[in-house]
Amino acid sequence: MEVSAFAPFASPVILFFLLGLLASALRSDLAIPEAIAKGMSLYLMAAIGLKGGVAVAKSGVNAEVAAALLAGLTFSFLIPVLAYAVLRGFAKLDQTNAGAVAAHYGSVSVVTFVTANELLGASGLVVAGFMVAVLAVMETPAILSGLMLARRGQNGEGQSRGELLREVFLNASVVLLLGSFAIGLIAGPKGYSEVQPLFESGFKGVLCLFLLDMGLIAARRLIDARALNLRLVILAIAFPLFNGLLGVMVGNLIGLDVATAAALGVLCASASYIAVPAAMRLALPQADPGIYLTMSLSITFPFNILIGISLFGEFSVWLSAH
Amino acid sequence: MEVSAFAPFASPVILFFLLGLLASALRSDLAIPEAIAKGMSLYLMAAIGLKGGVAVAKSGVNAEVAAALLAGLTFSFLIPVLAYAVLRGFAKLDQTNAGAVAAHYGSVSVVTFVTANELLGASGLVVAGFMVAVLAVMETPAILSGLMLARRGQNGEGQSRGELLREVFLNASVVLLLGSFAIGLIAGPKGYSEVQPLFESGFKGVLCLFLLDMGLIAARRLIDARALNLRLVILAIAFPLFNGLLGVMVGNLIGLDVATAAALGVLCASASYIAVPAAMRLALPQADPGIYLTMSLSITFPFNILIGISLFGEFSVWLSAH
Amino acid sequence: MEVSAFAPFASPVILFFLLGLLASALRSDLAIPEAIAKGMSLYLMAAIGLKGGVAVAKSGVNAEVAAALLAGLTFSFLIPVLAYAVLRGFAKLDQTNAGAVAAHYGSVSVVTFVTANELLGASGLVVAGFMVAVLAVMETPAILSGLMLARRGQNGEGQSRGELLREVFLNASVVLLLGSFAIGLIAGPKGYSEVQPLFESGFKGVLCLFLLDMGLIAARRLIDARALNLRLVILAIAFPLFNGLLGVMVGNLIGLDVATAAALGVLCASASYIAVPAAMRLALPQADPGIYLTMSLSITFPFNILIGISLFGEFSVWLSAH
Amino acid sequence: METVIRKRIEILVDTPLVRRVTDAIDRAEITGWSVLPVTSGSGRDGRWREERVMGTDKSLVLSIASAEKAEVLVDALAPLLTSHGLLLTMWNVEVIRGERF
Amino acid sequence: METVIRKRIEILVDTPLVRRVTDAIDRAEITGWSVLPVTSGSGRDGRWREERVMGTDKSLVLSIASAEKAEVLVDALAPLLTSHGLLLTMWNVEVIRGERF
Amino acid sequence: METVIRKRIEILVDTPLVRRVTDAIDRAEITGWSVLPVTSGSGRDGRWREERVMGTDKSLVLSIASAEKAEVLVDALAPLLTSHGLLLTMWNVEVIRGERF
Ligand SMILES: Nc1ncnc2c1ncn2[C@@H]1O[C@H](COP(=O)(O)O)[C@@H](O)[C@H]1O
Ligand SMILES: Nc1ncnc2c1ncn2[C@@H]1O[C@H](COP(=O)(O)O)[C@@H](O)[C@H]1O
Ligand SMILES: Nc1ncnc2c1ncn2[C@@H]1O[C@H](COP(=O)(O)O)[C@@H](O)[C@H]1O
Ligand code: NA
Ligand code: NA
Ligand code: NA
Repeated sequence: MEVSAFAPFASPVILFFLLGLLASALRSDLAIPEAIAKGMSLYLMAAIGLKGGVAVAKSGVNAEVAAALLAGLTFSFLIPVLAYAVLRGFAKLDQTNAGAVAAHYGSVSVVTFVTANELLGASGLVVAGFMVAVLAVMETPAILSGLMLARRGQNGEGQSRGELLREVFLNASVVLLLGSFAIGLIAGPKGYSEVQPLFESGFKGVLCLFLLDMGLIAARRLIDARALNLRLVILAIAFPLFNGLLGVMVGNLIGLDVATAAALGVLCASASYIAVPAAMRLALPQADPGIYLTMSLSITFPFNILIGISLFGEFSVWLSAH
Repeated sequence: MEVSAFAPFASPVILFFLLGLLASALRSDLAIPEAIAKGMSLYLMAAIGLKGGVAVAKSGVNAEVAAALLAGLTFSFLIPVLAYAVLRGFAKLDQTNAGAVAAHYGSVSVVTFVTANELLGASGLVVAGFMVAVLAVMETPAILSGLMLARRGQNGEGQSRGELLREVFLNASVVLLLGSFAIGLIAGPKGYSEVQPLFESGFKGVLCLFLLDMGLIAARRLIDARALNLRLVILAIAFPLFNGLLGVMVGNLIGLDVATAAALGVLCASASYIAVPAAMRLALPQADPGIYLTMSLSITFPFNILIGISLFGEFSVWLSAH
Repeated sequence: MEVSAFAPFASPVILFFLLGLLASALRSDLAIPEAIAKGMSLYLMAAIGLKGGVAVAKSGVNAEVAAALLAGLTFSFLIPVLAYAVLRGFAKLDQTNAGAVAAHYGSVSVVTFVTANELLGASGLVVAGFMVAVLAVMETPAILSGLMLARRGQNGEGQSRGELLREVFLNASVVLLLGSFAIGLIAGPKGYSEVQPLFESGFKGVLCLFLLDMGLIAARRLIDARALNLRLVILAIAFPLFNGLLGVMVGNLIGLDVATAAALGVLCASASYIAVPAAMRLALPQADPGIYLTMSLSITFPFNILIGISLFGEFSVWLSAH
Repeated sequence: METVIRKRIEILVDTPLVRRVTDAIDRAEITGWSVLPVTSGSGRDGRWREERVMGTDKSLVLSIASAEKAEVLVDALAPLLTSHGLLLTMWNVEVIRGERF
Repeated sequence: METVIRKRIEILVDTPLVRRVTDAIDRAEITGWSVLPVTSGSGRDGRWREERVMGTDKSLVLSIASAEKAEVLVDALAPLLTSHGLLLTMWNVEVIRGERF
Repeated sequence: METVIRKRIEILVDTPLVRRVTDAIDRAEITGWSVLPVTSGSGRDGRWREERVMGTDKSLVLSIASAEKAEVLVDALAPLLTSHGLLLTMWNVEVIRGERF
């Protein structure tokens, strides 16, 4: 396939995201009710989980799957360590905030992954279904890494550690992703066909409206931001760039196909803005959401949607051709 | 058809319900915004109403319909009387609580009916469209029965009786069910075809997400339950079993086809958890929702979804073959 | 085509609206969660915008488009002036309330337009895509007209004028309509096809449910109304009648096809009940929503849905034949 | 700016019962009321959460009134308070534009 | 634990106007505010309910401030209060961590 | 009707933390609590709005208790109040059916 096939800016998905950014920048009062936005995010997770499960029901499990899962786990644990060092050294963040930000970059963004699936798919690059499982396993290890870094040498609130672990491993998105993945696996293509009209036909349209909302929120947060400085902005672009390219390379090395390696890159590049912020509010309340949410949601997320995904796609194409 | 055709546990509809039960049992924070859940329940009622109306517009009305309506009405009035006696005698409930619980078992659960329609349909058993009307007429008589039993020998709040009747007969689900049934009747297959994409294609997927939520709520309520004892748990299973089998037999006797007799059984077996609890909060505030809601929602509802529907289906098949 | 082809009362869209009116009149507690209603209205706007943009991407822009836009703008500016005079002279409204009501009648109702599109389309009259742009440009000029009339000779709150203009021109529905129109234009038929299942197949069903809600709200408001008198009721029917017939004639004169001229009539006839009331709460808080909302929402809106649209359609057919 | 002292009354009530409470407020000739949503709660009857689907959720009715009218209201609501287990709290607040109440 | 006395100010306001009220709070140099949804209500202008679709619903803005800043706020809001018919109530509360306000 | 004086305690808290606050209320043996949604707000950490999607929204936990139990609760919540930046306000209210609390 040709590199020129990536034309994200003609896709309604991207255009709605831009509309959201623009509307917020102009301070329009356009807003999607939060219950609807929450509902759409649950729908997207159930749909992507189901689809992945059905794909694996068809393809079966093999060594490639294991390798991808292991790579994902490792990245989720280690990216925070790297990010932490840079955040401390280059951006001079204190230990708590550096740990919190690091956790976000090790974890993943479901919507970035979903958008990548669509954009890559539109260019003929079909991501393997098992990547949904990789997505799910990458969500939480980074939280643990980030917390350990943030609390090194400190006395944690002992009694709540168990509770925290439960909250982290049973958080809504992990349960819904893995749950619908399992349902897809069990129900298989035949069972899936019954619910396909809702979960597949409507998918791209819902993604448009959800990205409209994300655009609105991301730009609003950037406008209200007070806590960012130039170095943090640079890192919020450098992190996804570096992690993404690294992810594609590793994906290529462990034998993933072009699309799937690109998707691994996208997962590494993406930063969480759902599960991790909520966990940080609980476990690291002193950390400033004005830093971690603004970086992950208002800079890294748009960067990935508008530039990163295409870039990692092209890089993966290029890599597999060389 | 063969009995082995009932395979509810491979259906995404059932699997999502199980996922909800499991997530709640593990105390995950997965939750569907209540506005979305409410919206889905309205959608399901409008869709089932429309579909029933269109079916009757095609098939016309005959003596079978009248017999089914009459049977439904009778069951709704009489089941509470039977249930009341058992609740007083076996479970030693006081008059108020026994009346409140009895009202729930005489009335019906829309979602149980809808799920039965899907599960039976997937086994080739197509339920007659007019059963939606039976569903609607069975909702309210039980409320009146239950209240009369609960208040026997007491002085009711006279002035609010008229108001209560209005609230009961014009409650949201009756109005929406009968209203969309009428719309389906008037618009007919041609008018229906315009709105079919929303109300038919999306139906099963929405049912999945709604049952996910019902699973979450049912299990959570069971975990928090304090007021139940073993005898009440036994009755919450014995009632649907007995009423369901009775309903199938009567359906068979009055000449309903296999699927429709099974559906009548499901209606008899199902217990309300929407219209009736709200009416009880108004009319019998002393009754304990920890008893009536937990029985109907957390025990009877899962029993019917997971076991009852298939059982009544198989019984109806067996009965029609003998 | 024949006049008898207009049969709105067999369309589910209209029947659901009637159901809503009826349920409210009977004081049923049927209600759609406001987050869902808001979500549906955003969906309808995005869908109609996209569709219009794609249609223009196919048809291109020509003199007809410019003429229609100019006609729309002129109507939106001038209808309030006319309406104001009648409201002052005939209905004896004070300056403030007359200005507020006048603004509503100059502006437009998105849902009336959408319903007209469906009803006319069902009779084979396909409205040109660019009318979405006309719809969007007609929303706001009337607000400015109305405010000028209401404030003539008074000292406005100087500092908030700029803010008001921004709020008016960047209000949610204008931004969403024009934004998705632009997205439709850019993405074109190919990009649109990806999201068509959500935005086109589901459209009519969502419109049904939305009109159900509008019926509920319109009738409830009428029941609770205290501020209306007979003259205002007469005007709430005379305005759409006069403006609608005028709009059809002008549409015919400037060379619009039958369906598109009818749609222009519908736009002129319709009265805003979303953007304008919110603007009035801000800019003319002394004006009474019991007057302007009740007139536009509870009388003019049902009139247009149940009678006006068909009437303007037939008039346009008749006009083009003579 | 001048303020006057009024009673602020807040009543926690099952959503299906809101109408009866607001009717009582209207009958007490209080100028108005507002209703706020409640998401979840816990009491002697156990917990509840997101039960709007079942119609068993609760709302908070809030009303500002003069001390006399507040008393009239409380007396009017008394039977409902005990039979339906409503929770009523009341305290003094300073109000701007107090002549309305 | 030690508590201090602060003013709790609650303002019922049309949702499109919330921004103007919170801007006034910010200008009065009060540390913060929170907004709660309101579902329905009734006043001299009649009833309203679930009108978020029309943008004519209301919200409750709540802010904790010292007595002095509260007075500044009330004076700043005075014109809006009368022109737009806002409802402002205010009372004393005990606050933990009161040094923030 | 007779009323008694009780404490009304309102705690503004991140939604993911609500559980810890209500657990503390239960442990203080207070009879109950209710949770109200909050739409948006602003504080030292900047603004937030409609962030339920991100799970970073806030809720208002409200509880009625006797003065003694209120004190127990405040002491129990003290560490959480400072570490997690909760906002707690408390005032006296008249309560009907006060024997429950
Ligand atoms: N006495 C009151 N107590 C509580 N809320 C009120 C009161 N009066 C008015 N409201 C609220 O304020 C809104 C506007 O009131 P009004 O300006 O009188 O129409 C009403 O719709 C209610 O939501
Ligand atoms: N003075 C205040 N009055 C009311 N709410 C406040 C106040 N200060 C802070 N808040 C709320 O508490 C949240 C957190 O505040 P902070 O910890 O200062 O960032 C804010 O986002 C507001 O929702
Ligand atoms: N002490 C309390 N403080 C605040 N809310 C309460 C309290 N007690 C009960 N509630 C609320 O009132 C509802 C019914 O309480 P109960 O009648 O005790 O079951 C509970 O579910 C709570 O929402
Ligand atoms: Na990552
Ligand atoms: Na039953
Ligand atoms: Na108009």
